[in-house]
Amino acid sequence: MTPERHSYLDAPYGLKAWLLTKDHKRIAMLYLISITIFFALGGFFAAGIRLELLTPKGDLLTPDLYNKFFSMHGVIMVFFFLVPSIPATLGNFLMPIMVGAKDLAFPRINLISWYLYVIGGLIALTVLAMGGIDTGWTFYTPYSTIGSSTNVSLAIIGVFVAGFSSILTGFNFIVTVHRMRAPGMTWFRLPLFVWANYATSLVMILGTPVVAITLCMVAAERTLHLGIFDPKLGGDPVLFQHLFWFYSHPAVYIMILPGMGVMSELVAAMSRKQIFGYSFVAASSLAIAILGFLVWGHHLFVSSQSIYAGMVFSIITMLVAVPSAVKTFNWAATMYKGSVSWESPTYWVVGFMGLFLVGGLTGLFLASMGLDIHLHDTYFVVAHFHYIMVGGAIMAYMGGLHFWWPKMTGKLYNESLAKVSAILVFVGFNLTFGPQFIVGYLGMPRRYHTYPDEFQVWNVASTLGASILGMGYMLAFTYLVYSIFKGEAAPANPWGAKGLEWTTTSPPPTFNFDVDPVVDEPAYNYNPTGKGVHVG
Amino acid sequence: MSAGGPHPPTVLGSSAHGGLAVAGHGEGGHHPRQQHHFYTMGQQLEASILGMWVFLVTEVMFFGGMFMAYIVYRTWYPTAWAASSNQLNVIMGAINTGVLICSSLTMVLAVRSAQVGSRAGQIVNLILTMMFGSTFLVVKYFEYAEKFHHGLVPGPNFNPHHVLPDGTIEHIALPLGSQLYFSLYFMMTGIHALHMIIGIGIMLVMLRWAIKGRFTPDYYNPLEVSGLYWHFVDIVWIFLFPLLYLLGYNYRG
Amino acid sequence: MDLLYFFIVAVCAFFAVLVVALVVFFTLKYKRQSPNEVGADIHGSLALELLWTAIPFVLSLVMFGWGAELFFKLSRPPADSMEIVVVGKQWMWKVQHPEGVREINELHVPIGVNVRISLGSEDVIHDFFMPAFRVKMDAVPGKITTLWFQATLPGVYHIFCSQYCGTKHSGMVGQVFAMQPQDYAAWLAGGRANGTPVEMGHKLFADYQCATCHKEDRTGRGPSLVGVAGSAVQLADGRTVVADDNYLRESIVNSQSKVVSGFQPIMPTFQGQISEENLMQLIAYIKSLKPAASK
Amino acid sequence: MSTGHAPITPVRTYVAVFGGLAILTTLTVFVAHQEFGALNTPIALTIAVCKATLVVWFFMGLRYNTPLTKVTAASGFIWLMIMFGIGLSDYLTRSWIHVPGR
Repeated sequence: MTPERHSYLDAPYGLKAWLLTKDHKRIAMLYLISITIFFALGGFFAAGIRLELLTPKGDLLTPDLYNKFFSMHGVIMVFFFLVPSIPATLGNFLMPIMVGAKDLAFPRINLISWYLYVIGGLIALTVLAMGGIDTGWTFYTPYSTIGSSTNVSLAIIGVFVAGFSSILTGFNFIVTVHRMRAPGMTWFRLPLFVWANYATSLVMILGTPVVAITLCMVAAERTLHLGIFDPKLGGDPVLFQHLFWFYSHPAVYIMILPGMGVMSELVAAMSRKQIFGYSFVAASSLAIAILGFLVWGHHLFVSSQSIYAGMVFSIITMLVAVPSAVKTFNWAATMYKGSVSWESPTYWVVGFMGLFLVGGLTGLFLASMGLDIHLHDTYFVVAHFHYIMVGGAIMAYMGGLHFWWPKMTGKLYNESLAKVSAILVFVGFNLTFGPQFIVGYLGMPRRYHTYPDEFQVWNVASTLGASILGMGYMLAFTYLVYSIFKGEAAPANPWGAKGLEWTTTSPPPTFNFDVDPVVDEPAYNYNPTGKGVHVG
Repeated sequence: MSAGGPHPPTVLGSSAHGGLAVAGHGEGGHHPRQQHHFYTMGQQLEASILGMWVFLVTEVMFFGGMFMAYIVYRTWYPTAWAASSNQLNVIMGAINTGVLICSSLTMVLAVRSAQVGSRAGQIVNLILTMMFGSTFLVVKYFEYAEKFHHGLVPGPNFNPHHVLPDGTIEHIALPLGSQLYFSLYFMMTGIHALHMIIGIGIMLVMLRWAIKGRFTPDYYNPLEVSGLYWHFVDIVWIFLFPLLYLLGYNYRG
Repeated sequence: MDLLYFFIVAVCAFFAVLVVALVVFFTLKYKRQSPNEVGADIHGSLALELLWTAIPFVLSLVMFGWGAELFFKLSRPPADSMEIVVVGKQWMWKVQHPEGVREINELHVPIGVNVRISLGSEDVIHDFFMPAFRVKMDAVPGKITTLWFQATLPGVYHIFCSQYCGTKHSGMVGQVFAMQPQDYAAWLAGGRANGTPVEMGHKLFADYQCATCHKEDRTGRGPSLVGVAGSAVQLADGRTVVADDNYLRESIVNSQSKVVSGFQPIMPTFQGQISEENLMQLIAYIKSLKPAASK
Repeated sequence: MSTGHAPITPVRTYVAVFGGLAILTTLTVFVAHQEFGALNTPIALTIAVCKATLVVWFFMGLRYNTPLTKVTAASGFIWLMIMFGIGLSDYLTRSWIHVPGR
């Protein structure tokens, strides 16, 4: 790097230049900082829950406090960490670069989306300061409307505002992918991360408004005494569940789809090989996004929903397994005859594959209606979605962060510590959530503050695992932050990877490229001389 | 799926802006309103129009949640729905429908004025649009006041009644489910009215820019995009009017 | 049910092991040997893609079919079930046996008998969960829900509330006592019964003066209720509905909604005036009204 | 059009569309007072859809937009139908199995 070059990081300095920036890369960094804060906060609540569950008696937290702990853990982790995690940080940073644009289509709206996120976050923190909420992150009526005496309405406003931040991100991505691609960047030359984020954005713009209005109705019921879900007025609490899960099930795909996109990038780059079955992986992202909209009723199998509707939801849920399986097989096949490097991102990749597999496959148990009657709302469900959300989405997020860290900050982190951290997270994670499958199958319901003695041994294992998991994350945080100040400068392409983001400097200049890029080859063209086996 | 990539200057429909199309960033010859990260004016326009439509899809789903509740409860409580609907003031609803259609016409004429470069046309039509919008809200205010007066607001004070000319109070028995109807009525029309208020705010900004002469036949994207939003709000009302006001007259079964 | 569980465990374990083994094998076998090495130029294989689309598809359909069949079985209580009424209330379960014995947070059942539980809720959504019998069902305010099970081994088993319902959600637990039929009979005899649900429903029927209109001899202003439960009812608007528990419940609390053909909508609504428990007793009474001929 | 804007529509087209909308509004109020049995609501909805189509097609200029924008506009409608359709698959089939709450 020649000294007079200006990267986006040191273009104009100063707090004002950062807070009023319209540069997607700076906004990504702002997001990175803010979601890290919320992740830490959510983690704190998780620690509280695990400590309480160390013993069968409720001796650490009062029941009310425990209920607030898991509610705030859920609200913060879902709405303020997982939903924005990959799209708003890695996606914001990489999407324009990957399609060869100077910025997202609407830079100002991108900045507004971050501010909305911050406002929503501040409201959530206010709720926290005022005592938190105790409805669970699902806000089920009528408990959330007539049962709870906490600040549910304010929390809903916070979630609502944050929801708009995610709508704006999604809408920016969609327009960018359609309208901002560089010359020669055809749809089938797009990196798979872009495909995955595009699919995610569809879910964001089609699903989020529904949960927004649903939560509005709950807030109106609490504050204005309108009674849309009130059984006393003849309303149906199950309707709330329908509308809530219409977003909140697809929201799961908002979290995992970008993670799958990251995996596709990492698998190809770490094996230096064209991804196996590019078009199938790309299409499976869209298939998951679309099918994901048709399955919400599998959360309602025991809610007095019609069993015929249950059948429809069950069979479509089973079908979602197919594109997910296609992706997994393709990743594995990509490594076949590759040149697999054992640098730190690979550790996260392998970890992701194992955990995502378990998480995805256990979904089949829950999708199978007869079994779900037993497993519904037990720790089995808790373990299942943590395997997807934490084992899948966060592993991918960490992997992506490690992979693109040199590009984003221009610094290299400590490789061996990164490997240690990945192993700690993997082991800790399995120890935390593996036992929960068993304790769930034995019948321990979720959201329980006290539990029968026979479940204790599994809970102790789980808490032990959680502490290892926590250490893994803290270690990663430490050396990543350390690298910003003391890390070695990163070369433009430390991994020898393909993709437009590796053709520009690390960190990139303000407008991403010095010369407007023109694309003339497919994605992941690692072996341009070979004849290739072009099938599928 | 791929409706043509954004490759300047050929693919963007009929778009490339003369010879400026492929000029790199920082060189002279840009249209003054072209933002730095777009290659061409055409790309910028396409992006903002697509953006607004994507946003409107979001809005459709936003209102869709309430329509879902409407459908479910209407199938559950058809009699309550018809009886409650008959409590609404159809004349006010019809007037408001007309007012909104007028505002849509003036809105589209404002955009057209920009296309033909008439600043006076933009200003007059924007002011008319806002006037119609405000009329809608005023009528809505009287309608809401009437509902409060007749005890039709859901909640502990729900007590439907009429005050007869001689001052006596005539109570109306509405079946179970009526409170759901009125909850949805206030929710739907309230959120619609909120959109109207936001729309009038946007129109104020547009008026300011029109007075400044910011819109030319080459560049009027904000005006066009705001117009899309305004028409969408109109469309929502087009559905609310028959579904809320008119359903009660001939209910059978 | 556990058989299905182990079937899915086996399928899942197979695929998990397969993919993990492949990944580990590939990462080790094709470990990068030199810094500039690149992978082989393989782009994909249509045959493989179709294969691994088709196999999960077929397997998932098998799981669906099996699960759905089980679900249907668990959804239809056998006709010979004994009916126990359970009402959830923050934070306890109130139970009433057909013989009238009441208990709280405890449920005594005879083994070898199909037990059908009619669930109601006084306040928020609860969920009646008996892990040992692999059944659970939400108790939703405003309607009646059903589950059934059969205990096969005597013993004491857990009852949990598994739908989050507020502060003492984790205290809303109880125990099922599965007993030999003779022990159950002895227990019933020792219980303090102050009236069976049918008797209490009969009393409520009198207290609310339902019989003023709903006369048994079909001369009242309301339809006779003898034999109505379970029969098809022609409504004033031309539709026909089957008078199940939720129809009877709705006709009490929201009497105007589904008026029987030939009658005026004059019955007052009882929304919010009768507790969920009393409603269930009224329904039990109405269901006990059988035409003389069939007795 | 050098900037990619839609061609300029004559004022009389817009006024004609406005006239159409006004007539349809009158019509919908009129038919609501007639007795069509179960058909009243479908008729009202058909008229509303016609009006919305007029607004979308002419006032919002969808007719001059790219196919992509048309697909986007349609997708909002399609997704709404998905939500209604699958949601109602529960509500309309609840009573099929004559077991309360199943």
